[in-house]
Amino acid sequence: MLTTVIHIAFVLFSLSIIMNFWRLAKGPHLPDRILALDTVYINSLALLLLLGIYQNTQTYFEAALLIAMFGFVSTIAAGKFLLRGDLIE
Amino acid sequence: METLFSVTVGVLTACSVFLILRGRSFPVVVGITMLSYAVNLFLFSTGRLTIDGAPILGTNTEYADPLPQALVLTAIVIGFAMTAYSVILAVRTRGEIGTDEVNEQDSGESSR
Amino acid sequence: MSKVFPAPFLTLSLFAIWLLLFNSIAPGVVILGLIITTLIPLLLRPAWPDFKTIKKPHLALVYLVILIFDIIVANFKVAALILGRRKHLKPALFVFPLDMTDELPVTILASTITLTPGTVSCEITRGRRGILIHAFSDETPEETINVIRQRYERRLKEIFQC
Amino acid sequence: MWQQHLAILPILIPLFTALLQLLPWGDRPQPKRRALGLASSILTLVCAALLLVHVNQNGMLVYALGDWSAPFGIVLVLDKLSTLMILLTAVLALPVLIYGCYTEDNLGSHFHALFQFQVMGIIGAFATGDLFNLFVFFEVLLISSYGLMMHGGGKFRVRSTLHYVLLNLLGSALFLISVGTLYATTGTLNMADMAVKVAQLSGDEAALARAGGFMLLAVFGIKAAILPLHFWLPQAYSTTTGVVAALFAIMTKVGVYSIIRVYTLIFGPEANELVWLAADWLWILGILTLIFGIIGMLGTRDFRLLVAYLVIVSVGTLLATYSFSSAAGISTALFYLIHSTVITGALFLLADVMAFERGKTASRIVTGKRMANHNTYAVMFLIAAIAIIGLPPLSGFAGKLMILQAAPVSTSGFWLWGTMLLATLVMLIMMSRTGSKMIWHTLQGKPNEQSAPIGKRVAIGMLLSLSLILTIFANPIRDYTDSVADELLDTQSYPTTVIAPSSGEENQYE
Amino acid sequence: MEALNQLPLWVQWVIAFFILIGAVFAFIGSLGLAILPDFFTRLHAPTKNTTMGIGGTVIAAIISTSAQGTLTLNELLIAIFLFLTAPISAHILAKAALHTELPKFAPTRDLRDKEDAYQHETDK
Amino acid sequence: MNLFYIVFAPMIGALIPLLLRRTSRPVKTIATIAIPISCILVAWPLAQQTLAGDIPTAIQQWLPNIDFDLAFRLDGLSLLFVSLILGIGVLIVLYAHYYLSSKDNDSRFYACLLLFMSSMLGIVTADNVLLMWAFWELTSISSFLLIGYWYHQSDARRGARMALATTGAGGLALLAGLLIIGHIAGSYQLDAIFAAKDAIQAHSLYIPALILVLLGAFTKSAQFPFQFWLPHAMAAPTPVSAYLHSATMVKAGIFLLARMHPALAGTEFWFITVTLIGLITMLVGAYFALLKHDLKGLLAFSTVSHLGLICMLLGIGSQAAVIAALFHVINHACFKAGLFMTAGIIDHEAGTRDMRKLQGLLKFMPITATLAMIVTASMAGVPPFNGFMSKELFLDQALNQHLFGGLSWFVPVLATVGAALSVAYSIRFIHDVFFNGGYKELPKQPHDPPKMMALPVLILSLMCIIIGLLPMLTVSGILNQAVSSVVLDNITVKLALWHGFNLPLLMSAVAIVGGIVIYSQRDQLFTFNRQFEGQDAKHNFERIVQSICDSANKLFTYIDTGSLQRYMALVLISVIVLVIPQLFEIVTLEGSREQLPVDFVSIVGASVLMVAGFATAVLHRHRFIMLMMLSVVGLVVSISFAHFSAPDLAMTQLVVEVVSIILMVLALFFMPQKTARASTGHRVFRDILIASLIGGIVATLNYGILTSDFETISDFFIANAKTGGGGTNVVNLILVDFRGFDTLGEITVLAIAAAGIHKLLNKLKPFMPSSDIDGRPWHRIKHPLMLTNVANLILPMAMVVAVYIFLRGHNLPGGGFIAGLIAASAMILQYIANGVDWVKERFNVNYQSLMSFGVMIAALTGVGSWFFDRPFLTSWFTYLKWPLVGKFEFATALLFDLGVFLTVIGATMMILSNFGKMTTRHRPRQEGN
Ligand code: NA
Ligand code: NA
Repeated sequence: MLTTVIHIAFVLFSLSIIMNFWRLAKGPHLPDRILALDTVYINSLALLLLLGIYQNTQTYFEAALLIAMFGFVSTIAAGKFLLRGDLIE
Repeated sequence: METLFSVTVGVLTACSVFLILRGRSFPVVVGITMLSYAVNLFLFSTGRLTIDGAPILGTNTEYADPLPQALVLTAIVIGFAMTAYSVILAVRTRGEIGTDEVNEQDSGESSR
Repeated sequence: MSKVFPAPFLTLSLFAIWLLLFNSIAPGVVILGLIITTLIPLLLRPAWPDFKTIKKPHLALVYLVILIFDIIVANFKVAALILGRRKHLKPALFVFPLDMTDELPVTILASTITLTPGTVSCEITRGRRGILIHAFSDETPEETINVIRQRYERRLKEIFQC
Repeated sequence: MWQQHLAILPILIPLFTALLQLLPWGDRPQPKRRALGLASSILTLVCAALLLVHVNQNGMLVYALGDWSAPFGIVLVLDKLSTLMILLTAVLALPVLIYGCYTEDNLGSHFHALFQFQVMGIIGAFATGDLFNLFVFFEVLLISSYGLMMHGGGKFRVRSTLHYVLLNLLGSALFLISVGTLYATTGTLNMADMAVKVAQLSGDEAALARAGGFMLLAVFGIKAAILPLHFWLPQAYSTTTGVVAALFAIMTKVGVYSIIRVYTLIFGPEANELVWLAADWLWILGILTLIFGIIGMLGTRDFRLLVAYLVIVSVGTLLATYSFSSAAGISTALFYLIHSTVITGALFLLADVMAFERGKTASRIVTGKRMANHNTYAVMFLIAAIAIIGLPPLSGFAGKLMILQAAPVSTSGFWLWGTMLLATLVMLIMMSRTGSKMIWHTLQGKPNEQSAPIGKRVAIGMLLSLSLILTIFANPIRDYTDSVADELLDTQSYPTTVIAPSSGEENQYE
Repeated sequence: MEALNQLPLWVQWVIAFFILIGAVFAFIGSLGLAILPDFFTRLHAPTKNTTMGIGGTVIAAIISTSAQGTLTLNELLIAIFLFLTAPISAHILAKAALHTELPKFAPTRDLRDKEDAYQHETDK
Repeated sequence: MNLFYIVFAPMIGALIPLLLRRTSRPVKTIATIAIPISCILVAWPLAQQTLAGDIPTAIQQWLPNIDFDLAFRLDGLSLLFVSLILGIGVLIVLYAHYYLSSKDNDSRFYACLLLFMSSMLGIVTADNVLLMWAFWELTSISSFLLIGYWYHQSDARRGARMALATTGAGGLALLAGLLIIGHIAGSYQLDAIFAAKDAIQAHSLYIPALILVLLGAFTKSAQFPFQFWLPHAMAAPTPVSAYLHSATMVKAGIFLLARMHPALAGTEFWFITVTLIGLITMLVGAYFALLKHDLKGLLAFSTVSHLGLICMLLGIGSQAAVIAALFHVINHACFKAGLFMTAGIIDHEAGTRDMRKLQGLLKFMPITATLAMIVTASMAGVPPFNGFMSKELFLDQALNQHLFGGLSWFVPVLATVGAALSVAYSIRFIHDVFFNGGYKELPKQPHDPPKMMALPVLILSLMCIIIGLLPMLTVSGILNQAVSSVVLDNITVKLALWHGFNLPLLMSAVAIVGGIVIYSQRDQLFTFNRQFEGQDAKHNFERIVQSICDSANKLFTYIDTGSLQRYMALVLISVIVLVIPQLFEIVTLEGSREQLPVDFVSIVGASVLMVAGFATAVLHRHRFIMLMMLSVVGLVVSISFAHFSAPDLAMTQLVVEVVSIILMVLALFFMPQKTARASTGHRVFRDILIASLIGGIVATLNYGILTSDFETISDFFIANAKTGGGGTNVVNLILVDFRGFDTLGEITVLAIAAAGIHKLLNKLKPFMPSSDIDGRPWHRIKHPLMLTNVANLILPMAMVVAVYIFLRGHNLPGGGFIAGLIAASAMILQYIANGVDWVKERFNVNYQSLMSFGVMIAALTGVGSWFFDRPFLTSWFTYLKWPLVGKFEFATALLFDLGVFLTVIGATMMILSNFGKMTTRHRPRQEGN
């Protein structure tokens, strides 16, 4: 049962990523795309967590944590680019 | 899975190569970066694909080949250094020349 | 004491994070953690601004519980809006006039607004006099402002005593 | 016992020097950096010489880094070829650095550090016995060369650096694909071990490995500047500063060395289905490169560019000679390699210092003002020209005769003869034209007042005198390159030495 | 997977519940991002729902490991981090959207004063 | 050893005038002239041996590997030439002493002359053909320097270059020929080559070898059609011309023919080629000599003509012909040196060499005129001078050859014509200069030269007479030995002025009469020739070289357009050409390894990856969007690593990808954000083709690899990680222990990159847009409040995480590199949120030093193992048990990793802070808003 649920979750997250990606590709504006990219990061993170549950391992925890951290940094960088052009000033 | 993997690596390589053949420095740098991703996947896969076998002793019974992983790690870091350098070199070139065209100006190709 | 622990709350939370990371309370981890979490604030002291510190920690806990509850509610609300019919969508852009000016409370309030039902804080307007909010639901701005004022801003002012 | 560690000193000395040079060093750091760099270069030279002597007396030195012996760990394999190349690098680096210490290093930041890093990378590439580690050292030498090439800045330099960098980045990617393919078919990275494994390959696996091997050829081809992968070279060498170009004289040789190493050891005589994998291609490409270099020389109107094409000609000569796959071919190629490295280095410096003293006309092959030290340069130019053209009595002539004799009396041999002699003629014409226009034909009036520091002339003199030494000791050196070639072709005993170090050395660590 | 299947059934149910909560909310969030009409409305969806999706999954992960004997809370860090940062990302993007004057969904009521619309926070 | 002295004394002695350059000319001249005289003294006893039939030799090994030894011999032939070179050399130095003006750099002149002398001596005494060739090339170089002595004159420069190119080319041909001969004979020693005569002549490579050798000889002695360079060598000072044309340079070619005679001559090919070329040269030379108005030009072409004569004799090759040839070598040397000196005197004293301007000089220069008439008569072959005798012998040989069968008669006829022309130009030389009417205004008032300047000419004229009258006393001894060493037989030469009335005498008479006739009709000849004027070999040569260079240049501007696109394409095409044939040889690509099942997530991942990759490529003109697509690619690659059991890789990839993208976004600010559509359809099609082929190659390789099994050394790492390295994360252990050296290199690369970037950003004034891509001014807020606050909160958190990741790397995924980048990104966030100034105020860290210390720590950890008598980078670990803390592990690898950690922070921060600094000070002013 749990296996089935996890598989369903895998599919749901995958579909989410596809939808995010669609938004990323379509835009129509840069903030849309950045938002979509940020969401791709978060959904990927969820996929990794799920994989950890599925394989019953802690191996992916750090990777997931890093996605959270670096997804944030990259979103901020992109946002700052839209606002100011220069990231570091 | 192996088929899917190799096709993906191939497509990624092809896309990168297309970018590398562009005439402006920025896309070329991006192409090289993407090529390094593809190459890392390739190099990684020379240890063959293993699922649920992270080479951390005591967590599994079968382990993925750790050597290519270590090689890819080195390659990633070196690639990072190279990307950083080339990106900034592109900026510098633009700063000095005023354009980001990679071809020499007043050559026949620049118009193409 | 303040020289060794320039920011006790910070040290404490860092230590908690340390333990969470290692997922262990083995003596080695604890000792090393104490050392590290003492050292890091000392090292980063210049970068640590003079935040208004929490004056009423117990109220902060209450605030946290409310927040988590609201987040869950917000999720269902937004889910309903996404799945519901488009004509229910009546977004609005309006300013929530702020009653406090300290950085940290304002930041927390703005974050709370974003995490809670139907609102996203878009701008902190000039001089921190207000927060520009984009609201999603069909409630009137006045209602929303009222809720925010009563439910969050009041509590934050108490917590930070400002 | 301590001689063991001698193996790694030529890598570590420049490394530590470079790291120290990155430190701030107070208000006037440059004198300190210079002293440090020169001291280190001398030390490297001494170590390289001692290493060569040691290896010559006691045979190949295998240094297992981290005490993990081959094929599992990375080993440095100091055989005669490696030590020879290392010594050559050290010998070239010292005068070039001396040259650089005379104000050249003030043109931009980090000159000294990058210089030492570059030396480290080159020496490391010569020393390592591991294919992936070779990649790493390639990157070390490349990234430092990127930095060095930019030294002094300017429009043209920046663009040619951009080209050079991007091309080499592509090359690095291809290198990784090749290494991956070879690892995937042989399961190892140590070159000696790979040689053993490659010999056991057959059928489709062998074909995969061949594909990897050929891709590697393209990679090394870029470094060595073989046609059609040479395009970066003239542009790069002619736009960068003289000192960097002179140091780069050994850079193409790293490519040539790698080709010799990999295609003799791994894909050489013992490689079974992959025997002498690259020989045919190297033959054709070598000759074409030579011809291309000839045309390039004819077409150029700049002294620096002329020297750059001289480098290309030397690369073509080297590879075509190597492709005969004979002991004599390899030996003579090595002799020629030493000679051409030293002389092209000297020529780049000469072109630089002449350009400086000529002022506006710089290194263009046109009539210009008399230089402040006109006569000195005239003599230097004459000596360098005689040496590089291959006229008696300097080293080039010995090298050329050796190669011509080593070429088999067959169609391919005649092709080499023909192209080499044609190249010599063209060099003769172009060098005499250059000398005639730049040195003989000067404008009336006072000579230019800008005078290069004497240290620069001393540095060039040092390099040119090396040609004299090469001439006088041509025979012992040839004897040595003969023994290098013999050792290189003895691809059966190489792996046994590398993979199972002799018991004596092993005991030392037990 | 075997280890999880050996857990008591109710634990499995709890885990499954949280996984599903997470996955469904994440899905809805992404759906919202895909179908909502303008940037500002789209911003609400992932900001709230996807974050919640992670929350569910994190709880599931914590239960699944903890139920096997050792209390494992480290995944909590991920959730904390996301709750801390998500509003900031949203804020920055909203700022950008306002700044670039992205078109708004027609029924949006713009109740800003003129002053509010053009006068943002001052620099420190 | 004395032979070495003879050859090398002038070479080393060349330094003497240079060292004496501050002294007066007489000192220099004496010092210089002492050298050839000392050589003569040294040679004297050796000459006695040679004349007695011995061959003195000397040998010193130099390059035994290529059979190149310093081997010298002094056989008859050598002696003959050595005498000429040294003897005339002495006279030339003496002459030059007076000839050179005070402005000329006499030191350089003497040095070059001595060098040249040495090279010539080397050629003629070399006992090894390679050695001979070496000296041959040296004569080219030294004659180049001599001809170009007055390098401020364009003629001198061009003449020198042409001579060098022509003789140099011939020299190279000669080398090839000699190498072939040496290859056939198995040795480069003369005796061995002579001994192998039959083998050589029977070999299939004989004809090519012969042609190559002849090319060498003919270019050097200016034989047709290579005669063009010699007249232009006249730009040299006259002493040089005298030397080059009489005893040396051009005689080197003749010497070569004689030297190789024993091995190469005697075949029909030799005969026909050499004789014909000689004959043609003789006629052509004589004809042009007659036409020249320049004294030296006349003499130059007469040299060509006489060399043709000698060449022809050597072609005939009979014993008598060889005698005649060598005899004429001596005679020609005597009279030609004298003639050039005379011409030089006239030029020197009268200020011109143009025969149209000169006339009636007899009155002013009686001594010169007398001497000139003697040497000219010798040249014209008038009895009783020596020239007459050798010409007689020549005509006799021309009569007695029968090698052209029925057409053999044309040889003596043409020989007589040549002789007649020779008489004609000789008459012109005398008549036009010294007679031909009264004196005309000249640049200088002519008078006889100083006595000592005329002395050399006097000596030479006396030689012409003495040899003519007493040949058996003077030259027969040397000729005996010389001819013997050419025909390899002991012979005795019989020379006499009077041969009785015979056909050759008649021919001589005909020639003299014919000569007078031709001279009297010379105006018609000049008129006839005028139509060919304007053809200057020097200009032609120059033009040919120039046009070759120009076409090469054009070719290069066409091929090498400085187009990176083309370079890149070439690299890729090379890969395609090299690799694809190998792939075609694969029979079955799919190996025996069982494939893993495909799952939905993987398909989605792969699809997203491919589409994102594709989008990155397609959207390359929208740069920011391209970067976002690249982010997706990087993220999915990272997830794939995680999926295929490589958590370390997943983290590293992710972290690196984000930092790279941030760098690119930073860069984008200074770059055009959009690219105009630029590529033509044709170009795009080509690129797509290349891209697909490369992609195909990589995919094929990858598929072949993935589906086959292999044996790898990796099991060793898994087996030894715990016991040998003390950790459980095998990947990390490989990085810090098994292959720690790679990692050391890798962080070195990072440090170098940072230093290089610092260099790149130095003094850079980048382009900075004051508005975004749509022309909107930038937002006014630099540092949004919410962001700064949260960034400040995150920094310590991230540091804790970094320490955690660092510490556990040894046993679980993590390590110094990732930890370093986490710390660095937290700092980047500070930069983004708070700005450069803010950070700099609070963290005054010298990132460069930090980075340097990082690498040092790593490397020093490696050095540390030396103290335990282990190789570099040997790791060590132990388990410690401390109270309270309990048992824990300490490994030196951790120290190494600390180095990595610090390097990464230092390098990354150095890059970013330097980048950031660029705009901080001079941001363009904001408009509007
Ligand atoms: Na949110
Ligand atoms: Na900046």
